[in-house]
Amino acid sequence: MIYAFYIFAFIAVAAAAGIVFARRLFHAALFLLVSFLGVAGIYAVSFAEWVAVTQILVYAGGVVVIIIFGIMLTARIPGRPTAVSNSKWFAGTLLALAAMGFLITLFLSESFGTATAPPVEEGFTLVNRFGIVLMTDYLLPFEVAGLLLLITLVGAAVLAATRNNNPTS
Amino acid sequence: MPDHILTYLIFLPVLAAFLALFVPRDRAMWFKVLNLATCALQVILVIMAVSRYGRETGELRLEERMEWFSLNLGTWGNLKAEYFLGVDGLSLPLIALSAFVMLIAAISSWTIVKSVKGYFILMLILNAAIIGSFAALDLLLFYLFFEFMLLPMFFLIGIWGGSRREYASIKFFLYTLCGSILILVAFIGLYISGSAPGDVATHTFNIMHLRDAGNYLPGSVLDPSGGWVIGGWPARNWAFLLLFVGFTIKLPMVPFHTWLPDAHVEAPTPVSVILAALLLKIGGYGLMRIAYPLFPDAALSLSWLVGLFGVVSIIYGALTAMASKDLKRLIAYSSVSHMGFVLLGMASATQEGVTGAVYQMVSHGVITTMLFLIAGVLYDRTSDRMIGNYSGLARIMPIYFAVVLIAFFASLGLPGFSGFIAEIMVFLGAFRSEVIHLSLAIIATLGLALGAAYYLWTLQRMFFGPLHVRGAATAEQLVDLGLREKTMFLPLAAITLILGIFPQLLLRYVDTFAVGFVALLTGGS
Amino acid sequence: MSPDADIAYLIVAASMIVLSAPLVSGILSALVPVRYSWLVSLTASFMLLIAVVGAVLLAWTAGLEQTRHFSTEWFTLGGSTVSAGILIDKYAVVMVLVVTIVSFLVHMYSAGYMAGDTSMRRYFVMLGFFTFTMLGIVLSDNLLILFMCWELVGFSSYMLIGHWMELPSAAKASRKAYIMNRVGDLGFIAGLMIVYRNTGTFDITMLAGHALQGWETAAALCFFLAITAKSAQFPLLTWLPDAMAGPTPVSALIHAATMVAAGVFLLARIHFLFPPPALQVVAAVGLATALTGAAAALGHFDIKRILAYSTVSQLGLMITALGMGAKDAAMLHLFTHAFFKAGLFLAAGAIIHTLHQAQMSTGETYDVQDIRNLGGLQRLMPVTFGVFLLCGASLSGLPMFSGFQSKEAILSSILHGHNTWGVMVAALFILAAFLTVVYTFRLIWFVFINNTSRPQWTTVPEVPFVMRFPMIVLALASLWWIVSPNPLSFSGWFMTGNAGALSTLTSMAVVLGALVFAYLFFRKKAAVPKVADILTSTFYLDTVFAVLVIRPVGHLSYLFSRIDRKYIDGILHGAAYAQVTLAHIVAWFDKVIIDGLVNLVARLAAWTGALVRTFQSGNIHMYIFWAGIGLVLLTLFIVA
Amino acid sequence: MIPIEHYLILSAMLFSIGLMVVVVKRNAIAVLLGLELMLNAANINLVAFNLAHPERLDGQMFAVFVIIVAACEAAVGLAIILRAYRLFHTAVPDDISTLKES
Amino acid sequence: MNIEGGLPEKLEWIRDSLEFFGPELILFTGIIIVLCAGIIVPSVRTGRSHGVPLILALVTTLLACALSLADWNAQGEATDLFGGMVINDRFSSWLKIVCDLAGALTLLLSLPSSQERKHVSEYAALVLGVVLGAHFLSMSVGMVMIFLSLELISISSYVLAGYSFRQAGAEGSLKYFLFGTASSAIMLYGLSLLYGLTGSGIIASREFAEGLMEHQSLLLLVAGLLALAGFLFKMAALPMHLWAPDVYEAAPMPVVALFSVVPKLAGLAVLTRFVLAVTAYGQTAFDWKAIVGLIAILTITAGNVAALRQVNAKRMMAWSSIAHSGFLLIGVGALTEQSVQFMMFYAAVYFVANYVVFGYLQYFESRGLQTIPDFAGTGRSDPAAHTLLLTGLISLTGIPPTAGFTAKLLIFTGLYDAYRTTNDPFLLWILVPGLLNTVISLFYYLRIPYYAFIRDGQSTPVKYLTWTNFLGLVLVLILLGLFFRPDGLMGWINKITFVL
Repeated sequence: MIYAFYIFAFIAVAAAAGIVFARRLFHAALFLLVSFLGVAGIYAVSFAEWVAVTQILVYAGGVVVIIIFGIMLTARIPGRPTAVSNSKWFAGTLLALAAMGFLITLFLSESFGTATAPPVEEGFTLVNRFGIVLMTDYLLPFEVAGLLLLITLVGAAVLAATRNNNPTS
Repeated sequence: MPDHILTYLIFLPVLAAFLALFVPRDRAMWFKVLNLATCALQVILVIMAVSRYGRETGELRLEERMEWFSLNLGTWGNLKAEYFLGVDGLSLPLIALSAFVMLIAAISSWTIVKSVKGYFILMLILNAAIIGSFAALDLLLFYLFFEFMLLPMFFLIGIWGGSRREYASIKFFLYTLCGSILILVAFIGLYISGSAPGDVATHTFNIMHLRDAGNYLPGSVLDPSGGWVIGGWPARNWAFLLLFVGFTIKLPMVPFHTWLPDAHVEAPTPVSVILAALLLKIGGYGLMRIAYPLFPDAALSLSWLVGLFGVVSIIYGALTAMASKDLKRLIAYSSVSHMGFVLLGMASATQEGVTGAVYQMVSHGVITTMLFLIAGVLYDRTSDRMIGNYSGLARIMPIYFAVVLIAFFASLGLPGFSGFIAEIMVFLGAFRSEVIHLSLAIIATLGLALGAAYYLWTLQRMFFGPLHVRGAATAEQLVDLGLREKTMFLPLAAITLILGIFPQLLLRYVDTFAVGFVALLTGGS
Repeated sequence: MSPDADIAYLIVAASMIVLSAPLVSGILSALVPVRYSWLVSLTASFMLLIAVVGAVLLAWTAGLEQTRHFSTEWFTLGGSTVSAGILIDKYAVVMVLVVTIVSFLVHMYSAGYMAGDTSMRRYFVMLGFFTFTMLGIVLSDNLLILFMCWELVGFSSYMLIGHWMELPSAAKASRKAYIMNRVGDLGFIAGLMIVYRNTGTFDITMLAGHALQGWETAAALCFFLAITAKSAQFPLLTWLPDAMAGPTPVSALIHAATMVAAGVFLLARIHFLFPPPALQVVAAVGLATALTGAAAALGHFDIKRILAYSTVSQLGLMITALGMGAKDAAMLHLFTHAFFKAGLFLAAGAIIHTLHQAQMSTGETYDVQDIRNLGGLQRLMPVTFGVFLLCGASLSGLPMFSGFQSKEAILSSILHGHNTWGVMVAALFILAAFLTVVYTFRLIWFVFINNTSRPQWTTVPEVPFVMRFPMIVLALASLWWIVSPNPLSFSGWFMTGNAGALSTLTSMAVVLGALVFAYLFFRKKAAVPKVADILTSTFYLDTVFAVLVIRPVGHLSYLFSRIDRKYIDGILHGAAYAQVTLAHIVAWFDKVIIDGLVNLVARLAAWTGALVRTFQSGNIHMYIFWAGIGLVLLTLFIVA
Repeated sequence: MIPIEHYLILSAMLFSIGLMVVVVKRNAIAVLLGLELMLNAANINLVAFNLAHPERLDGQMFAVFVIIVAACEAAVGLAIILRAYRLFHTAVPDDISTLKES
Repeated sequence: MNIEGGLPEKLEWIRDSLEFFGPELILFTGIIIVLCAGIIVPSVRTGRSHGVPLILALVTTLLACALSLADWNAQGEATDLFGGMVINDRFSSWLKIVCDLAGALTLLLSLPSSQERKHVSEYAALVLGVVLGAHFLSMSVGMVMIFLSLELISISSYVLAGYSFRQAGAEGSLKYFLFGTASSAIMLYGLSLLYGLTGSGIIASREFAEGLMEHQSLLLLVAGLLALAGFLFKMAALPMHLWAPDVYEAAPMPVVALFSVVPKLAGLAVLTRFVLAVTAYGQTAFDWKAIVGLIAILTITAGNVAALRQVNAKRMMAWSSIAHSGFLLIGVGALTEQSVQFMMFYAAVYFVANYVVFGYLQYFESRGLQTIPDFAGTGRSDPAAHTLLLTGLISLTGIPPTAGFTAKLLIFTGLYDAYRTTNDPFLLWILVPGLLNTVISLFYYLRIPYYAFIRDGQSTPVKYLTWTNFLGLVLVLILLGLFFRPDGLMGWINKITFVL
């Protein structure tokens, strides 16, 4: 199980790195998918099954698919390479390394509690508990999330629906 | 209208401006007449005020006082601002001067043609602001009027000005706004550490309350007994310095004076008249009304600085005037030189000096009005003010020459004119003062010789010698003064002459003020 | 009421008449419409006549014995009040008489001299105004008012010197005069301030009581600076010769008789303020002036300039006398000098006037003021000649003339002390007197006797009566009787005392010797053939004189005039140039540095703005990048 | 159990990589990928910390909501990118910079 | 732990909490109604009666405002709802009122230009969405709520930014989206770290504070800064301000007005709560006030100096709004009760003045004046509008006789007072440049009047009695009134007792 964690972690990071070095956008999206799955695995091994499932459903099933649609739509125009070119290597790596080094040193300097499995009463699974909390303590965020989805729907609809007869105007 | 005479003085122009809003913009004459009528009415009101004031008193008269607003600052008391007007021996002459000069400016504005409506509305607002800032006795009220002068002035210079008007207006605005910000800082400090007599919780803007040291919260920033020390210097000194710089920018004092020549040169004649005759006075007035009485200790300990800058302004202004080729610029620099006397007199902290300073403010107000009108007369004729372009004008414009003679010699302090009395009193004060060094006074006397030098040189170049006119102008344009111009000059000349021969007319009011002022200073130390 | 009281009323009334009449005359002249400007001369002269009457009344009522003081409150300063009033003593009375009479005569003379001048009204306005202010100096009891009038006479002299504005020389001269006087006035102000600082009052009568602890010499020298400027003493004397650019009657009134004497008068009035060291300075300056003036007078050829220099040297003599403490003698000389010098100027004016007329008729141009162009006028203008002769005699101090008496008075009171300083001064004084005689003789010789007569001068007329009358009056007034009945003694109505026979004889001898020498010398110089042979007999004498005296004197005079022209003026001009350049430097500083700072601030703000805006590349990646960098930097800043 | 620091290091790596992607990639969609990575990193943190404080499920809850929000953002973001693409015929923001300091 | 045990009372407080949600429910239903109106009423779709959704939304915002006002008066002290996820106190109510009014004014401004705009009902819904998000954000103390409501605002804003369906609009919304998502990811990371350090998802809770006490480490600082980044992004303050100019330039004018007020104030609210939380009752090792002060002064300076040279009026106003968020942050930097109250006053005044300016900018934009040089000489022909605009700009500068002066005076007074109490020289260092910035700001604020009045240019006279002038006059009168009698409003604000 411990090894599983590291394996998944390796997969996630490697896939993420793959995104950086991917030549074609489509491959990058696939790398993202892999990375997501790896992360989901990590959730699974750390007592967050529900999150893992959501991750797989929403991310792998939703987001990545949307993204791939997007790639298709933007790639479909003839005469344009779908290859994604990189720029500002220096700035990017600089920022990334700075952030990583900074964070990791800080993390190592700090002591967090030890990881323990969340307690579960008999007759309940973690998911039951999850559901109850979601419907009581997190009722308001739940509703707001619904509202957010509505707004997103409206916004996406507006953006998608407008056909611009005269682009420059 | 028993006691609201000051309110009427201030709000009459506002009312007039409001009326002017509804006059169609093409009725130029209506605006001129409206403005003129307003100013005339104000002069009458001022005369009434003077008669009400009586002569024997030293303290405030014609007070009007009501609460403006009071903000609750939570745990930390509340902030009280008042609508508090009143005049004493300092502000009464200045208010009278303002009304009078405004009248003259109204006459001189007759030649304005460009978008008359806006011009006169701005003039009326400016009028109200000036008189208000002379009458206000509440710091916030004063600051309101003080700031209220900026924008009308900015537009008056910027819209109706000369060729480089944009630069001039921006520069004017920059300087004065910086000054007012500095003043604002000091005001915040004042009302934070001051309180109304009786209840500590009320933070007041009332100048009269902030005068006496008893009303400061113990241990507050500007507490006279044991205030704070910032950067190894008492906070009160800093505050005084802020006020000093803020007001001397307005005065103007070297080295904060460079807005003045540009603003003057570019502004139209009536505006530069108001600028020189009244706005500069607000700097001196602010020092005498706020900076000195509220910080007597700091003022005394820094008076060497004030005196030094005064003397520097006197000499520097005179020298620069000598070098300037534009008549109006020369006059502007002469103002710098003359306002230096105000500083010197103030710094001397003696009866004579303070009296002289106030006297100088009034007399400079009248004389500089003449000077700028003179420059305006020439500019109206030929739109060319270069001294070098004229010679021998005395032959073809004798009345103008007479007026110029009077104005110039009055300005260089010839006895018999008000300027002489003022300057001699300043010197008396400077020589017998204990707080500033004698050498300052002695150096300052050189200013007189320099003044004579540049005025006489100008006379010799422009009016003596054989007649010829260079540049764009032609001799045919140079007709002598008309009736309107004579009516402008006559009262001005008469007033400087009268004030020069019978100083008691003005001293009656100033003297009592100066007594109180000196007592406050020396008592405060 | 007591007789003393109504005497007082009379005195005040008289002095009011004296003061107001000239002012009224000035105002009247201003009010007269342009078309009737000829009226001006009548009204002005009439008002001045009234003034003379008032002056006589004043002298009669007040007398010379006691000093009277009337004052009223002028304005109040805090507790103290500044008073204004009149102080009448012997000197005041004398000065009032001199001023009114000479002024009246000059007014009258001007009626003829200025006839047809376009700006005659301004002229008479200023003349009246001048007289008024001059009387103000004389009568005021109070240093402040005295100073005011002091400056005002400067103003009117400025206006009158520059009366002919078209002439650049006049404009320059007037400005120079005013500014030099202004420089002196600084001294006056400083003195005033010192006095006020230490005594708290301006009242002359009260000043006598107070002591200026430690400040006496300073105050005295400050006042003396003012006196130096006003009375054209060394080194501030060069404005006076230039002031001759003004109309001649003005020179007579202002620059000979009255205004320049104001310094002497002031010195006499506040003599008590002068401690001994200051007085020695005064005497030294006076002597220097007297010699310089006399020598310069020898070197010049412009008639008015010569007279001006002689005025300078005479004033120097008065100042010397005051420096030696001889107040009465100095005032006496002032009194006599006023008349004969005014007479000389008026006569010179007559000549100039006439010859100008002649030039207009014949249309030829030569400098009528250059004595080398003149000569042989005694036949053509006998009256003028006579006046010139009498006044000249009085100037050079011949016996039987007032000048002799006053100079003798001075000499005797100088020698009174019997100390070496006195003797030294006396010697130089005598030298000056000697030179005076020489240049006076030279002047008269060149102008009238020495015959380079031009043919067309047969037509030259004598001046009209209105001009002749004042000249004659002044000529008579330069005779002995106005001082005392005894032609050889100065002790009369004004001052008493008698000179030692020694001094009388010396002065007589000096004067006569000088006369003889001058005659011999100029006779030869004038190269009149029929006297040449008489000269040959005294040839060696001539050469000896020439070698021993004339050349040195000539060189000296040349040198002195050079010094006047070049160095002293040069210094002044240099100062002026320096001032102007300094002014330009200051202006530059103004434009560059101070504005520069302001613009610098503005530019700084603009620059920062540009810096901030460079992040706005419009490139979203860079936005995010910069945001991240910003956060990191912020963290580092806070941690550090 | 796995020490929490390891989760954190993992999340730090993902976060930095995401940041790098955001800065480096020129294509907007690629940038979107990077953003998603960053969100994931945050999620890993949340879940991990929930292990440290197990008595309540705040972390996991938070993570779920983050996922939802991420989906929303992806949707709207893609819509926006497609609009821009339609108007500019490119999905590369660097080529779309008409708005900048004049 | 026992799950059913807690259940009944949880349901209890959920029911209680709902009655405090009047405004939000109103807004929510408003969104639905507006959308339905857009779908059902055919004339709206065809664009003939385009005004209808806007009017509906306007009514909704006004109702919400009225309700917020009602429970302002109702509740004296703070009550935490939904298990402490959100807090309803006068602080939040005040901001809600302001945001509702801002939304109403925005819809009002969009009325005249609505006919050339497509999807009006969605537009109204999105505006309401922003307002609703501001409502939530101003109340929320739970991290989840903070994140969600922030995203609610963001997503609505992304779409609104592109609502002028042009290239610029698309680019603006793209940039806004990318930048916003990045910053929210950063914030999320920070929040997650904070959660990890304290073990509590609610910043107002006691264990959050205790958790902070335990970990006073550098990591806490970093986490706090990362979280702060998100709020600063909403406020458009340094260093997260870079999106603002481009987006403002791209978005339609009413939307810009909305952006310049509503998200700013909401972000300000949550930032204030956050700073108060992380200072942990003043026992923290890090001087968060100083940090905020530093950010404030940097923001003010950057905004002002960058605005100096702008040519496009909108862009200039964008920088000015950046500067103003700095001024607002000063109130947080001082962080005394008065200073927060003064901040609220400032917010109200800033809101009014800003709407005056943007209203007129839209008015002039409709007359084809885009860049500042375009304004040359228009003041002569249209003095009324320009005078009102000038008053608004002066109020933004902070010169008498406008409420802007009073607001600045109060803000600086608060700072000065904080300096007096906590003798912290840093506050003085904020004070001085803050004041100097006022001078700088004058320059660009006066540029439009300067061009309009002083520069010469050709222009055609227009009539005074316009709808815009009326609106502007009302707002300007409010500004003047707030200068001459601030005590009414201030006394009202004084009722805000600010606690977590």
